[in-house]
Amino acid sequence: MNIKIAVIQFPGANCDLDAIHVLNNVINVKTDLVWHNHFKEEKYDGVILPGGFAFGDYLRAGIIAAHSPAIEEARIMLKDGRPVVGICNGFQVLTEAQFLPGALLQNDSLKFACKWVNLKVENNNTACTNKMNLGDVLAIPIAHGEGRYYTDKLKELEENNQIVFKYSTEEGELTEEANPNGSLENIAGVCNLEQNCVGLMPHPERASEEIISPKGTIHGQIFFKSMIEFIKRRLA
Amino acid sequence: MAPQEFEVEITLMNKPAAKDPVGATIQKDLLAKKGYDMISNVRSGQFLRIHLKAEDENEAKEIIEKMCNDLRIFNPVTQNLTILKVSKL
Amino acid sequence: MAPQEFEVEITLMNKPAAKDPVGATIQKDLLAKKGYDMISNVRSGQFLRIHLKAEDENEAKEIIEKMCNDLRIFNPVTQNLTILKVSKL
Amino acid sequence: MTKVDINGEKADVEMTIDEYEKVRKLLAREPNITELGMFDVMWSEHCSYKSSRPKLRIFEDAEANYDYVLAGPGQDAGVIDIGDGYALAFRIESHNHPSAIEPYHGAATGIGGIIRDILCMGVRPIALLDPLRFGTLKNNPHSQWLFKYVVKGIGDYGNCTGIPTIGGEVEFDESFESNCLVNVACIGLGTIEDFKHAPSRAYNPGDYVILMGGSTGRDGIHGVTFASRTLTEMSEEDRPAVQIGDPFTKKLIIEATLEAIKTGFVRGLKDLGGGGLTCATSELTGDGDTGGNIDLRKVFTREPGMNSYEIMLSESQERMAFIVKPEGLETVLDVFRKYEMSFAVIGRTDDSKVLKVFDGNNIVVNIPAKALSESPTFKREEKRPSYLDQLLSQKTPEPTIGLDEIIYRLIASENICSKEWIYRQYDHEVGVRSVVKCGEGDSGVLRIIGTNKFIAASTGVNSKHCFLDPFNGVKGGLVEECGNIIANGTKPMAMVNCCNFGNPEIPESFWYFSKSVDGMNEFCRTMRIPIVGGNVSFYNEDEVKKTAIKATPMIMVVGLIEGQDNIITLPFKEPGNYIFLIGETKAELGGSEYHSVIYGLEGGIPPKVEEVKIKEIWDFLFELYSNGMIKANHDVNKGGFIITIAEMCFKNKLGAELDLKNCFDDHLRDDEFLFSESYGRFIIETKPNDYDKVLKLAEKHNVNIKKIGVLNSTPKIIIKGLRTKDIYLDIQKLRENFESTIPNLMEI
Ligand SMILES: Nc1ncnc2c1ncn2[C@@H]1O[C@H](COP(=O)(O)OP(=O)(O)O)[C@@H](O)[C@H]1O
Ligand SMILES: [Mg+2]
Repeated sequence: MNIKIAVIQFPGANCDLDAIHVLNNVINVKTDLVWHNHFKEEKYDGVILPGGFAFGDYLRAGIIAAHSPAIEEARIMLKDGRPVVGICNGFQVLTEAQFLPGALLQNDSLKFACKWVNLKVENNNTACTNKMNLGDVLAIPIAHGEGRYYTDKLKELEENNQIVFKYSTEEGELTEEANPNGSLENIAGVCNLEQNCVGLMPHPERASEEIISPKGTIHGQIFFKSMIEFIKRRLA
Repeated sequence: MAPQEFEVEITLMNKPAAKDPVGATIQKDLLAKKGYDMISNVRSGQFLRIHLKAEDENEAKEIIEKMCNDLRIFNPVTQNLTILKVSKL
Repeated sequence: MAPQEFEVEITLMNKPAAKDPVGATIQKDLLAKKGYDMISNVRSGQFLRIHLKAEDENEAKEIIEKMCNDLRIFNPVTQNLTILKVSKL
Repeated sequence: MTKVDINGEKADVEMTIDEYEKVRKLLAREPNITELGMFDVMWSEHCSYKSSRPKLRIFEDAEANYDYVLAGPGQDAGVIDIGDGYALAFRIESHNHPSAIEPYHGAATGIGGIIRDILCMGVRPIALLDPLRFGTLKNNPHSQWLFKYVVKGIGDYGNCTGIPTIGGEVEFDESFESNCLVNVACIGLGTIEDFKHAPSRAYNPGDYVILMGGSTGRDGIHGVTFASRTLTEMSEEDRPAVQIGDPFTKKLIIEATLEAIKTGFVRGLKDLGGGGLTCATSELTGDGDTGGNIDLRKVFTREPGMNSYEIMLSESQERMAFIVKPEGLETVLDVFRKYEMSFAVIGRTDDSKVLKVFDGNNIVVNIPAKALSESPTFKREEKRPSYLDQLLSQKTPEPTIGLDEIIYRLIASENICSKEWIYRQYDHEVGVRSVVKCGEGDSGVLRIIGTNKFIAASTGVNSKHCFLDPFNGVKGGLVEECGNIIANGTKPMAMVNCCNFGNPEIPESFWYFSKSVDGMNEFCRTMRIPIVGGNVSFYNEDEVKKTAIKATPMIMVVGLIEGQDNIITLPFKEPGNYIFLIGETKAELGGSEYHSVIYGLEGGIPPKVEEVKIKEIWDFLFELYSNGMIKANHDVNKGGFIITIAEMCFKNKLGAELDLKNCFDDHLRDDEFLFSESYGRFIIETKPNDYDKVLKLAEKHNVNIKKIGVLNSTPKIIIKGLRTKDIYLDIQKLRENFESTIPNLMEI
């Protein structure tokens, strides 16, 4: 199977090359870096909106990028069930584009936070978690200033199983101390109803190689491998 | 009539449920500083001052309203948008 | 006279001669691209709405100005503080 | 300030009458206002190094003396060849004065500036470092304000541009209260080809000159003359000299520039920093031995009605000048169009050796291209401050509180405590290169993806030591920064420095500069470390107290290592392993944290540096490394070696039992031994069965080494064998003290 993935390069994206590196060299799946105005969906089996500061995050993180032509292309992919994945800034873009519910607000601390956190898997059916187990705890770093998840439809999300990751302790407890930004219910990542669109604030691409992982874990790989698995199942 | 230049001022503020950490922090700082107990509440928001050409004030206001809704200048999940003022320059 | 309750609205904006990358980007990369080319300029700033007790409007203003300086909420080197409105509640 | 009269027009310039006469001689006529402004800026201290240049000449020519140095001092950044076809560029700069009055934007644009310096070497910026100085934080809202917003400014700019801040340093000391120091360093990585494609010279006549990036505004006119004066001399009008940073535009400039270089059509590149278009055009043509025609009407301005003087002197941020081959013009412009960057073709180079600037049809500047770089120099007087003798003779009082209490206080002091509050705000992982991250080791270690190579960088210097003895103090800074990267297993490759001093016109201030340069020079020559760049920031004075800042010759050292297995880390690894103290401890408590925290003393005898001894220790360590005998390593500095040991215990929750009997000289007091800041020492962890081999190798290298203890898994540090009673330290309490200081002061 010739799977091909696109990483969108918005002006101001800065984890684009990191995602490309991990997908091409670690996961070994053919991945292109595509400038946002040049993106054409028909060539790709999945798309990743990477981290960074698209358009400087001016006005509001993700809002200007949500108006990029790349989003209209991604919408076609969303509709026909291909995976559309947003990491950090990409997650912010996906909420602003209303692919995903909720919003990401300034961290409670008012400060940018760069650190390794633990994520508890709350839904292992999505395009990016199908190779995980419910309740698994993943070590993955965050790096954001506007990552406080908020929604006025919490109940709906819970009922529809749209919460994918929650910040937890190493043991999987959902404590306040484990919540790095004040997110509602410790929510770190969500999906759409169809579960082919996933967004999360932490950076799996920074947790996919032993050499840059403080404890030698590579939990980020499972995220991308799940995505490949999802594509394979869809194409099969 | 030739279009004229207008100035519009808008604010974007978080809905109460979405919290306002900036306002809350200022208030906390005030508590720590002595002599500001007359201040009972601080709310923060974003402010935009926009210059545009329009036929008249009404049109100016309509353009801005349409733009704010169309482009989601405010996020309806978390924010309220207020047009403070439309004035001719 | 007993102190009364006032609402003061202020903005903090970069001085006119200084750049405002936020406003410029909103205009260039959002509004202009989406057809809102009647909009010629966008300047962004911070907005604060403060409730406080004071003897009169003047005092209310003075307290707010002092507070913004004291708490270093703004820096006169690069920003202007404007009191948009003082109103009795 | 000098008043000059040009054809009846009066103007105020910074230059002296003698300099003005020199301008007239160079031009063989009166300069016009624009030309005069250009000379004024280019001959300012900041641009011309007129006070420091004569002294800096003593540095050896790194390009000539080290085969791996590709660019040395004088270039926008130092560049070294790290093998496998890769080049590493790095530089450090100050942004002190702007940050002291507008910490957020001052620091942010400092980062913006240093990124540009690296970018214009043709390579991708991959790391930032930020050595900082503030007044003490406790009970000091002003220092807290500066600290908070400097860190935020650096974070916001670095994070947005996607360049990880991999390390830094900070000291808090009263002398920096009104004049804080914000030094910023950047490291860039590219191929040697990339580097060769981007010389800062326009050496070919007929090429296009393109201005790309942000628009030109009235902001920042005279930013450099501003940096060449002390703070209170500034009038209110000078203040908008602080610029607003735009990291988003900078990020696009980085990508557009790197992509433009890849087209092969770029023949020269220069960033617009201090001196703006004046500096860029004159240096490009002057250094390239060409000339050029520039049309100011083409420059895109932010404000209407800007005159030629303003356009030539504006220091608006986020701009780059490109020299492009004629046949590649459209290809390069297409790159800029893709990124939607504004650009203007503002002129062409020629072989006239004259820089001609037009405002439409009017010629407004007509000067020999090299003239602007022919600034006069000053021979400044130097004089050793008379207060030093008294300071150096200060004695260490007898401790009146327990040694345990002293250690608990030291580890909580602002200068020793954890700096996590800072680096959590910096994205230190973007780029997926960070192998040893902030707080995990003595230096930041990055992998070079696609090779088996790693680089390390560390920055800092001890300002208290330099205040007492700049010559040894700066050497100590080099020992420490080299020590930091060596502790991680890497070999020092090159250094850059940023000299922060007071007013050079004051002989005592200039003495500090002069002695620091001497110390740096002597150490680097002896140890064979090339000095590949530097920056000088004078006029750092507290005008109210009429005192200069403590001398701060900031150092950054870059190191290289092959093979992941050769990287050494800081935390102790395993109970049962031995702890060794390497290097000799002397009664060198002058300028120590012990003196300042416990007794409020600034004086005493500061540590000295003996290069021979240092060299022996480094050679010894590398031999231990190559035998795989070191499990953990951390260099000893502020607060002495117990602090070092405590820091090594934290991560893996280990404890240590120390027996110091026979470990120190008879004439040393307990507190002198425990809290001395003698340079060049390390704490290492080894396996018990390597004991004999370690001692044998130490003997071979003539290195002073003592086994001082054993690791265990109880959360205590027990210190026996002192002359006074044993010390029991609770690691949990040490850790709380270490970690809570800055958050407690900053998060009310
Ligand atoms: N201003 C700063 N910016 C970023 N990181 C910093 C800063 N100051 C200190 N650090 C980081 O904190 C850690 C400890 O720093 P420091 O106490 O100076 O170490 P050492 O004593 O080993 O030289 C290092 O990882 C260093 O890079
Ligand atoms: Mg160290």
